[in-house]
Order: sequence, then C-alpha cells, then structure tokens
Amino acid sequence: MNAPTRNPEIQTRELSYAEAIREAMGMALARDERVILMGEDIGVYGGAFQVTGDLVERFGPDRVRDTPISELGGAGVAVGAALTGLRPIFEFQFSDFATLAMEQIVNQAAKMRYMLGGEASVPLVFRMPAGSGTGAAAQHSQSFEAWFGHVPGLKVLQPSTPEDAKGLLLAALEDPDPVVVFEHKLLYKLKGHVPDGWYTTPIGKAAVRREGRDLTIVASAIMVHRALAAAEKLAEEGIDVEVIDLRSVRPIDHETIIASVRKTGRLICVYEGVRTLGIGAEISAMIAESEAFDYLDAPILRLGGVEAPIPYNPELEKAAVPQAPDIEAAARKLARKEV
Amino acid sequence: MNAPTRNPEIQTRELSYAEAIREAMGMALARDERVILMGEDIGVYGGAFQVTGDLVERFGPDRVRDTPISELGGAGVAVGAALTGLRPIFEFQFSDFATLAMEQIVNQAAKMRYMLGGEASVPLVFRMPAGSGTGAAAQHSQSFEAWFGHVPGLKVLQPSTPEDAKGLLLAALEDPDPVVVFEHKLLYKLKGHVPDGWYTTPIGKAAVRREGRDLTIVASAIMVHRALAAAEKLAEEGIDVEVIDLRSVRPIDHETIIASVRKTGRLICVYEGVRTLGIGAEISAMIAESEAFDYLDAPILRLGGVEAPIPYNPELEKAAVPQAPDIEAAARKLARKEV
Amino acid sequence: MAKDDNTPFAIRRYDAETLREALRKMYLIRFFEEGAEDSYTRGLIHGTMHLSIGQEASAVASCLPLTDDDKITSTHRGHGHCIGKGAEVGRMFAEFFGKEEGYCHGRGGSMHIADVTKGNLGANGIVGGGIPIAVGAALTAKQLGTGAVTICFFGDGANNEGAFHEALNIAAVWKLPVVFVCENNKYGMSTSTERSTAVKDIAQRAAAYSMPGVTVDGNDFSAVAEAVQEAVDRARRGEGPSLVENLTYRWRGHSKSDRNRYRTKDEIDSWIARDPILRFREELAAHGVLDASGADAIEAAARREVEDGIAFAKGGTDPTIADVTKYVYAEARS
Amino acid sequence: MAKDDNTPFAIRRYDAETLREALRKMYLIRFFEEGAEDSYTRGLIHGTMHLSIGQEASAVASCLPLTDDDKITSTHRGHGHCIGKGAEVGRMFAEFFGKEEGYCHGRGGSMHIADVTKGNLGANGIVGGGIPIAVGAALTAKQLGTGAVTICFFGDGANNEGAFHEALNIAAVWKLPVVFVCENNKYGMSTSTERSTAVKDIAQRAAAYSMPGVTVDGNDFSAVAEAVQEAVDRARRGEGPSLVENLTYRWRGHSKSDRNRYRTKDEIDSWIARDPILRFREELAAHGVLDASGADAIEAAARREVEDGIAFAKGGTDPTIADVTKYVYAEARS
Ligand SMILES: Cc1ncc(C[n+]2csc(CCOP(=O)(O)OP(=O)(O)O)c2C)c(N)n1
Ligand SMILES: Cc1ncc(C[n+]2csc(CCOP(=O)(O)OP(=O)(O)O)c2C)c(N)n1
Ligand SMILES: [Mg+2]
Ligand SMILES: [Mg+2]
Repeated sequence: MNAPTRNPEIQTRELSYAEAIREAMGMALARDERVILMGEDIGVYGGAFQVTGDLVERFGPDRVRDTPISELGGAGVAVGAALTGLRPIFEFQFSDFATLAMEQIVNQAAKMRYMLGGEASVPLVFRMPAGSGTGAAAQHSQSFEAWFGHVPGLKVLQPSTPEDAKGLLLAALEDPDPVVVFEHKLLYKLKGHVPDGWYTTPIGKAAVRREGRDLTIVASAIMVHRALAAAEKLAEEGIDVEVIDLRSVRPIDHETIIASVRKTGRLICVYEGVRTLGIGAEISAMIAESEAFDYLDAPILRLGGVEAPIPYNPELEKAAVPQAPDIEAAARKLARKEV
Repeated sequence: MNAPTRNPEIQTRELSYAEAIREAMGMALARDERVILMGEDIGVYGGAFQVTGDLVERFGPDRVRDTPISELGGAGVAVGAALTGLRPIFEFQFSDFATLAMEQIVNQAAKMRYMLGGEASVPLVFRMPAGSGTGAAAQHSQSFEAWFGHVPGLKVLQPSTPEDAKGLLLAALEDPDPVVVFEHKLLYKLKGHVPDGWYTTPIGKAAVRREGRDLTIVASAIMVHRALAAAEKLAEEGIDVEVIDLRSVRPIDHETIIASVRKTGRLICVYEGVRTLGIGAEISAMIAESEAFDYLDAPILRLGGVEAPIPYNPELEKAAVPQAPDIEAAARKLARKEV
Repeated sequence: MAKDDNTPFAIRRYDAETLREALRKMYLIRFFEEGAEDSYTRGLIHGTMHLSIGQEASAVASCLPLTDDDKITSTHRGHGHCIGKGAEVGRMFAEFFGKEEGYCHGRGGSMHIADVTKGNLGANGIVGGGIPIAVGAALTAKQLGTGAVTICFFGDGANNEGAFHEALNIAAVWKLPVVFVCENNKYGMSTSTERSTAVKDIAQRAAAYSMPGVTVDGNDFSAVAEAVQEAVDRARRGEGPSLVENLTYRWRGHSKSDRNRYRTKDEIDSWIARDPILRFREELAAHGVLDASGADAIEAAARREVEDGIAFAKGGTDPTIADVTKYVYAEARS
Repeated sequence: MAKDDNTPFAIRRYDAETLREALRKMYLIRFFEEGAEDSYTRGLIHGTMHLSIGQEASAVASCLPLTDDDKITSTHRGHGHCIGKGAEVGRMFAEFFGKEEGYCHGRGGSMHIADVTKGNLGANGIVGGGIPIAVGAALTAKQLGTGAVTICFFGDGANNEGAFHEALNIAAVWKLPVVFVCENNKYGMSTSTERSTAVKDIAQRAAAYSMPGVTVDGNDFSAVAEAVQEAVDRARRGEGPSLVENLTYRWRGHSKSDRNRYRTKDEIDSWIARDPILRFREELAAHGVLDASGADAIEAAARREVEDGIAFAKGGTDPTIADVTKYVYAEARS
C-alpha cells in the first residue's frame, strides 16, 4: 500500500492493526477518567481477538469491564453511561452479535439527541469485529456496515490500516455522537506505520490509496488491500487504476469519489457485505445522480458478497466474497469496455 | 389507481387493506391446522391496528396466541415452531420492535436452511406494520425494508393494495422460506377490490400500475399511491409517467424495471425508508450496471426519507418523507432535463 | 398528632412542605393528563398518548427520595414520572403541541418527554428500552463517585422483555446504585399478568438477581414512599440495586385506541374507588398535615397551572420545516 | 445385585443394553473430540471448535429419556449433544472436513452441526440462540399433540441472555413440554459465573418462572439421568417445563484460541480427577452391569468407530464452488 504523505517530524512505528487499536484505547483510558471499555471477555482474556490485550492489567477491571453475555443489556448500559457522562467504548465480540442489540443502538443511541431536541448527547463507540475468512461460518462472519449506514444519528467507519484504526478510533472517541467502527478480523494482524501520540483521522473523508487515470475502484476494509493487489497486476497491463479507501460509510465522502469518477469515467465498488443493498449500491446510486453521471463511460459495476450466508467450507467461504482475482477480472473487463 | 386486468369470472369485493389481510389469515387458519398466529395483543384486543380483529373468537386463543412482550423470544419460538412443522404468522406490533428480534430473524430463520445444508426449512411469515404518518415519532415510524432486503435467506414484500396484501400474504404462507411482509400503517384503511377465495400474488414480481413513455417511477408501499397522484398531475402537463409498484424488495424484479427504463430512459426511485442505503440505492445501482444503462437519458434520481429520525411534530413528520408534490416536482425536473 | 409507629411512613419521615408539594404534584399529573386528553380529543394533539391517571401515587412517592442530581428513566406512560421529577407542565404541553418551547422542541412528543436538567432521562417508546439505560446511568454514578441514584420505572409487561433480565443481572453483579420500580397495573396493553408472566408477584423475580424485592400497594402513597426510600438509601450506601413493585391501575385505556375489551367495568370502577389522590389527601388530613381547605387550595392551584400550561403551549412556536434534520448530530451536517 | 434404594437411579431404571449404549456414546464423544482436535492441529479442519471433553455425562444422560421423535437444541459446544442424540461420527467428521457427506453438506461446520432426522435441531453459533427455538419445537408438539418433548441445552453464560428469560417465561406461561438443561461449567469463555451471574445456582432462576429447578452433579451420570428423566416425564404428562442444572467442567480451553488465563491448573486437574466416563464405568462395574473387559471392548469399539469416521470424512467430496448459493432458498433462484 502506498504510504500516505507523512510529516517527517511525526514519529511512527510498525504496529499491527490490533495493536494500534489497543494503543488508542490505552491512551484514551490514561487521558480521560470518563473513558471505560465494556465487552465480553475483554479483561483477563484480552478480547476474543486479543485487541484489548493487557489493558485490564494497566487500568483495572472497573475501567476495562467484562460484561455478562448480555449484548442488549450491555449496549444499553453503555448508552445510559454515555448519556450521563461516561465515554464508553463497547466491544461486540463479533459484529454478528449486534443483532441482539439493534434496539439500543438504533432506537436509543442513534435517536436520543434528536428525540430530545438536542438536549442530550450519546458519545459512545461501538467496536465490531466483522467479516469472513476465519472459518467461523454463517453466524460469525457477517458484514453489517450497510445496515448501520442506513441509520441517521450514527456514524459508521471501516478502517483498513493500522494508522487509520488508531486515528479513526480516537476521532470516534472525541465525537459527541455514537460511532460504529467495523474492524475486519483478517486485518488485526496487518502491520503498518502508526504515528505516535494522539491524532485523529477525520470522520467522513475517504482516502485515495493509489492514483490512476483509467478506472476508479472504491473499496472498504479488507477489500482495499485486495483492490490494491489487483491494481498492481493491472498496471502491468497498462491499466491505471485509482483505488479509493471509503473509510467512512456514514457520512460518505461524495466529493472524493465524484472527483475520481469525473477523471476516470469508470467505477467499480468492491465490498464484502452482501451485494444487494450493500454499500456499493449507495455509492453507485450517488454517482448515478451526481454531476459525475455525465462523465461515465461505462456502467457502474459492483462486486460484493454473494447472495448467501457465509458457508463453512473454506473454498466456498472464499468464493462467497470478492477476492483479488475477481476484482482484477472485473476491472480488466470494464477498462476494456467489455461490459 | 388503475385496476389490474381482472378475470371477470372471479368475484371481488371492496375490502380494506387490513380486512384483506385478516381474510387471508382466516382462510389459512381454516384450511391448515399447522397455521398459527402469534403476536402481542392480537387476541381479544384484535391487534394494535385491528388487523387480526375477531380471529381469536373464530379460532381460539391457541391458534391466535397473545405473546408476552418478548419480541426476541416470541420470534424465536416462531422459528422453532416453523422448523418443526407449524406455519406461524408472527405479528410485530410495530416493525420498529423487530430491532429486538434481528438475531432470530437474521441469524436463525434466514440462515437455518443454508447452515444445515438444505436439511431444514423455516416456513415462517413475519408481519411488520411500518412507516410514518401516525404521529408516533422516532421509535414507532421506521421503514426497515432495506435491512431485511440485504439478508439472503429472507424474502421481503411491501404490498400496496388490498388485493396484493391478501395475495402476497397467502404466497408468503405457501412459501417454504421465511418471508417478511411490511404493511404500511397508513394503508390499513385503504379500500380496494379483493378477489374471493384463495389466490396468491407471485413473490418477486413488480406491477406496472400506470403505463407511460416519458419517465419511470419505481415506488413501494404508500409511495405507489403518491407516485400515481403525481403522475395524474403530470399527465395534465403532457408528461407521461410509468409507475411501477415494486412489491418485492427481495428478490427485486429486475426485468420489469429494466424494460421500463429502456423504454423511458429516465428513472426516479421513491421510497419512505431513509434515503441513504435505502431500496432506491439498490434499484439505481441495478440499472446503472444493467443493459438499461445505455438507454439512460438523465441521471437516476432518488426520493427517500430524510437523513433524520421521524420527528413528532406533524409538519416536520410530513417533511421527513416524500409527499406527492415532491414526487411531482422531481419528475417534472427530470422529464424536462433540468437535472 | 404524635408521629408514632402507627403513623404512616411518609408522615413520619417528610416535613409538611414536602408532603404538600407531593399532593400538588399528584394533582398536577391528574389535571395535566385530563388536559392532554381533552386537547387530543379536540385535535390539538396528534399521535397517541398513554395516560397514567390512577397511578399518581407511584410516580410521585417514588421520586420523593430523589434530588435533581439523581436520575430517572421512564416509559411510554411517563407523564407522571416527568412531573414527579419536577418538570413544568407548560413545557410538557408545548411538547405535546409540537412546539419549539417543548422539552424536546417538538421532536419527541409524549413518548419521548424528558427533562434532562432535572435528571429525567426520558420516556421511552420501546417497552423495556429504558431499563438498561438506567443501569448505565447508575454505572456513571458509581464510576465517577457522584453519589447519584437512578430510579428505573417500567411496567408489568416490560418485565418479560430480555432487557429487564439482562439489565437487572448486570446491575446486581456490578452492585450499582439503581432502584427498579415496577408499576404493575395488571395489564400490558390487553394482556394480563396472569396470561403473560409466569410468577404471581413480579417482585419475586428479584431473587433471580439476589436483590431485595418487595410488593406494595401502589395506590398507598406512604407505602410506596417507604419502600422506595429504603431502596434508594440502600443504593446510596453502595449496597446495590433493589426491586420495588407498586400494584396500581390505569383508569384509562392503554392508549387512545383501546376499546377496553379485556377488562370489566366493575374492575375499573373498583379501582377508581381506590383513588390514590383522595387517599393521600385523607391521610394528610387525618394526621393533621393539611386540612380540607388547604388541600382544596392546592387542587385549585394545580388546575390553574395546567390551564396556564395549555395557554403557554398554544402560544408556542412551530418548528421550521427546514430544521427537520437539525439535532441529528451535534453539529448539523449537510 | 439387588436394585434397591441405594442403587443409583440409572441402574434401577434402565436395562443393561441401554446403559452399555450410554457408555459407548460417552466414549464416542471423548474420542470424537480428541480426533477433531488432532485433525484441527494437523490443519485438516479450519475455523474453530469448542470441545466438551469432561462434560460427556451431561450430554448422554440428558438424551437418555428421549426418542428420535423428541427434539433437542444444542449450543456451540454441541458435539456431545449431537452424539448423545444418535448422530454418526463419520458424517460429523465429514462436516468438520467441509464435505458434502457432512450433516450440513459442509456448509455449517462444528458450530451448526445438526441431525434433524434424529431430532437434533442443531448446534448454534449464537449463545442462547437455541433457547427460544426449543420452546418453539415444544409449541409444535403441544399444538399438534405429537407427545414429543424438547430438551434445550445451554451454558451458564447463556443464562444471562435476554433470550433465556423470554423463552423460559413463554414456556412456563404456555405450559410447554420442554426441559431446559443448563450445563454449568463455571465459565462463559473466561468469565466465571461469580463475575457474570447474580445467583449462586442457576437453577434458582427457575423460581422466576414458577417451574421446578434442580442442580445436580453433572459428572454423575445417574444424577443427571434422574433429574432429566423426571423433568421429561413431567413434560410428557403435560405439566410444563423444568430447569435442570448440570454442574460440570470443560477440560479444554473455551475454543482453539484460549490461553486459560482465567483459571488455574489445579482447578483443571481437580476436575480431570472427576472424569465422568471413568465414574460411570466404575458404577456399571460396581452394580454388575458391565465388567472391565466388557467396558474395554466398548471403549475399543468407540475408538475404531472414530478412526473409521475420520477415514470416511477424508474420502468425502468437496462441494462445488458454483453451489455457493445453493440451499439459500428451497429452490435455487438466480
Ligand atoms: C418493545 C416494544 N414492544 C411492544 C410495544 C407496544 N406497547 C407499548 S406499551 C405496551 C404495554 C406495556 O405494558 P406495561 O409494561 O405493563 O406498561 P403499561 O402500559 O401497563 O404502563 C405495549 C405492548 C412497545 N412500545 N415496545
Ligand atoms: C450472542 C453471543 N455472544 C457471545 C458469543 C461468543 N461466545 C461463544 S461461546 C461463549 C461463552 C458461552 O458460555 P456458556 O454459555 O457458559 O457455554 P460454554 O462455552 O461454557 O459451554 C461466548 C461468549 C456468542 N457466540 N454469541
Ligand atoms: Mg402494565
Ligand atoms: Mg459455561
């Protein structure tokens, strides 16, 4: 991945995505006594994906709170805590289990400020390990970013790099409104440069990860990496792909995507969630009603998850979501106007 | 609304949308002992919207079961019952409360057949009163069809007429898989011709409610009626609008919509759910990647709910979702190429 | 009269001023709701509403031990709690009339009425929705050491929601300063507790969370005050949550669309005969706290306050349509 | 030996053939899981798995009163229940290996293993997810008068889910033929019942639903059999649900990624010393049902069955990639 432009004065180190998130949480806990972590097995176990790690040792079990297995109650407790002065970071062990807490997230957290006419604030971060590829089958592999992206009152993020994982989490924590952060499980071990200290990555801004003239790919989470891999291959064939990392599903950065499509005239949306009504639908529709419409030289393509639950068998599981060769093939076709 | 072509031999009567649904449920209960109704206050109360009405008197409290206020448990009981031989129709009192039961609907009902490799079946109908316009504010007015439409394993319907309300419910009941039926609350009192006897309206087929040459409007639920009202006005100005009633969100009837857009070259999607990531996004994206793309003479427009929870104040509430004049104005613009 | 052991708790415990104020609030609730009902019938209020007429003792006596720093979470049947916690009826009416002067600037209406400045975190349109939120407020108090207590109101129907179970368990395991007040009015909408709830007294469920549980006559002001005061004291001492069940009754239908087919006129009448306001008034008189003319004056003042509140609300400002997306986020975004 | 009152329940109640079959199933579970673990370590199985080694008595004794028409719902830790309810280890291994011959044709894996033909409605990846489903199966039985009983397995951790509360309440109010079997192995993942659950014995929560609740030594085959048999009989008589809590222990970590930092080696060893299989073997010997060589033969046969099962699975067929959307709906649609 192309390194983003970096201020040479800022120190960075190689951290994994999980370590970057842990660093952000540790800094937040140290800086602000109102910050607490809540979730199942985030204490001595260190979290199902070892993201909270040793934080309970540093901050104690009152600040790093193991909840009972009670997603609805736990999320609701976090809502009430946020409403009255704490700044909880609530970890769902898998984003799939948020299906149990939609009531509190969608009816309460997202709407509280509005229903109370601006008299209340719910500064709350939901962390959600998402996505397939771990062999955990249909109930542990879902990608729900489109659901939450459909809910006014929420902000919805999908960091794809360690740097953004930290910067977006800190931005979410500073945000006065509820933020849902999807962390792709296959990215937890990805290493990358992470700046020292407290910094925030702006919410609602996409990142151009690779510039190109021929075709735009908008991808999110792990698909950013697959798109970049595909772009490298295509470059060898003379096809110059621009890769945009969506980063934020709500709000979506219209400007960056429209500008890119005006330049390239071609767009593919790549995402892991189920294709129908997934985030690619929104991006496609947004372009089709924007001023970029007139610059389109080809249909807008979407590569998303197949119309099925995630299967257990590893080969089927791979086939259920876009892989780099799928992206490559689709982009080649579109660039060569074979669509 | 244009009456669909009708076989003159089939008797019809004027029934309201609610009565048509009740008639379907009554016929099903009478015909098949495996059919049961479950829900809160569907017995002696007759349902919050008086849809079940007197069915408990006809079929008794074992067939028309009042559940405790336990949406997750109730829905899960319905899943288990469907899995083992009953054919439950489960009423959520408001679709908003399905947020409490997403786990059972999405992780269990929708995926059971797949996870078990085809060895199980969950023939189950969820009825969901949806939409705004009743002054019940943010937690009683939502439109979640896009969420469920994103879930493989489910079928998702939005009848807009009494005839379809009955025919689609009977089709859902005959379907071997879980079906979610959204009933718009403002339609319950709408009267229309309803055929006698047992008939099914095919799942997955849109209906052309008005033919036109200049522009296609795809609308669902109550928006069909608002779109037809707008079309009548526009006809006076010589703008000839085709109005398609989506009817089924999952699966979406690509053929009918594509054929219409190939003819008219212009498309507006009108829906009540929140605009971003709502069903219009999918329809727009589907067209933008289809062969109809080449026939498009203008950007694809979407009119959906505003990016806010539904407010209580009645004027704000109206402003929160598309009204007939909004549709008229948007269509006029698009037809006159002012977009 | 001597404040001996036969003297009801409230008379023993609270001064005359506090007791008069409690009576005033009970009248305010009654007249507020009658006024709201009337305005609804006249088409001045849209939507629906859930009246708590007949349940006033529960709301007011439960809030008695609380200060403005303490919190409550309320329910769809929340007008009484709101007034009990100190809200002004004028701003409440303004909310019902959809005005900017309303507590929620006309965005929330009856089902979301709140007064955060007084510690009322809001009514809730979701049955059981407020229960975990109350526990969260108690977590804040414990974590930041504020000493505040939260009272969580909910109905008998709500006790069958999973949220009830999860939240009570968490509150107990974490020993949080919260009091769960179940207003058992015998029905969740049309469904009686016998047909919906597998225990006789909901307070029995407290044992499943190792917390004290007590059932009291919810129309007896003093009985409610005693049970809740004890639970609040316990919470403030850091000894964790309690469950108090107030047996009471709503005189009106569930909401504006109820045909009352699930209960008899006799049953309703028998509860109207147990009017908690009259009872409290008589108790105050019997113990020399307030004579008839004093009570009449309070009653009349409450009536006027409600009339003034309606007038205030009618004169309120309608929100601007362009503001439909205001308040979605802290700062408006396009 | 005379089958007097000191004779354990299982010996008194079941014939030798049934008891030998029970021992065989317990060995089958043990060896199946050891085989699965080994295959996982060798990279033949992907994903994760939750082993129930140490809990075999609970699974097998609980299923003893059931016929193939009776149903069970199971959990993420469901291999034992699956074998207890009569599944073949070959098809189970085939599932774990992702093969078409697997019970779920390779689509489900360990967390969704099911054998609907034998009444096992499936393991479940969602903690507590199977509890309402079990109640639904019991509703079918009652509604259609089939006479079938459903056993609902769940863990101590699951008892804090709202689904537990809602489902037990519904089962009790509707008097459904279902037996809730809580396998309390002291931890939900890393969180002990003390830190997560506000009652000492989970069976105490039965009182909140007015159903019988009993806590037994879950490593004592006969104690489990007695409690569950009684509950099943009660359900079959139409007297409604019961809760049985089996105190037991998982020897292995929670799943394949557990570092066991929340419990001590001593604790684990003390439970290994209470091996339910050895204990049952000794009981059978003591009461003259099965001598050592008979038990050895059963053990050896179980070992062979597991080896054959693995061989069968290895020879299975991989699903066709194009079939990734098969089984989503009853008939494939494009
Ligand atoms: C989750 C949810 N389910 C159902 C409803 C519809 N509903 C509103 S109030 C009510 C009855 C609540 O009963 P109870 O808790 O006893 O309170 P009461 O109305 O008697 O004060 C119901 C079913 C709702 N608002 N939310
Ligand atoms: C709803 C839900 N929450 C969390 C998890 C993650 N998880 C899987 S098993 C488990 C522990 C379950 O504990 P218990 O019910 O005691 O069963 P045991 O594993 O001890 O057999 C957890 C937290 C899950 N699968 N589903
Ligand atoms: Mg009630
Ligand atoms: Mg356990």
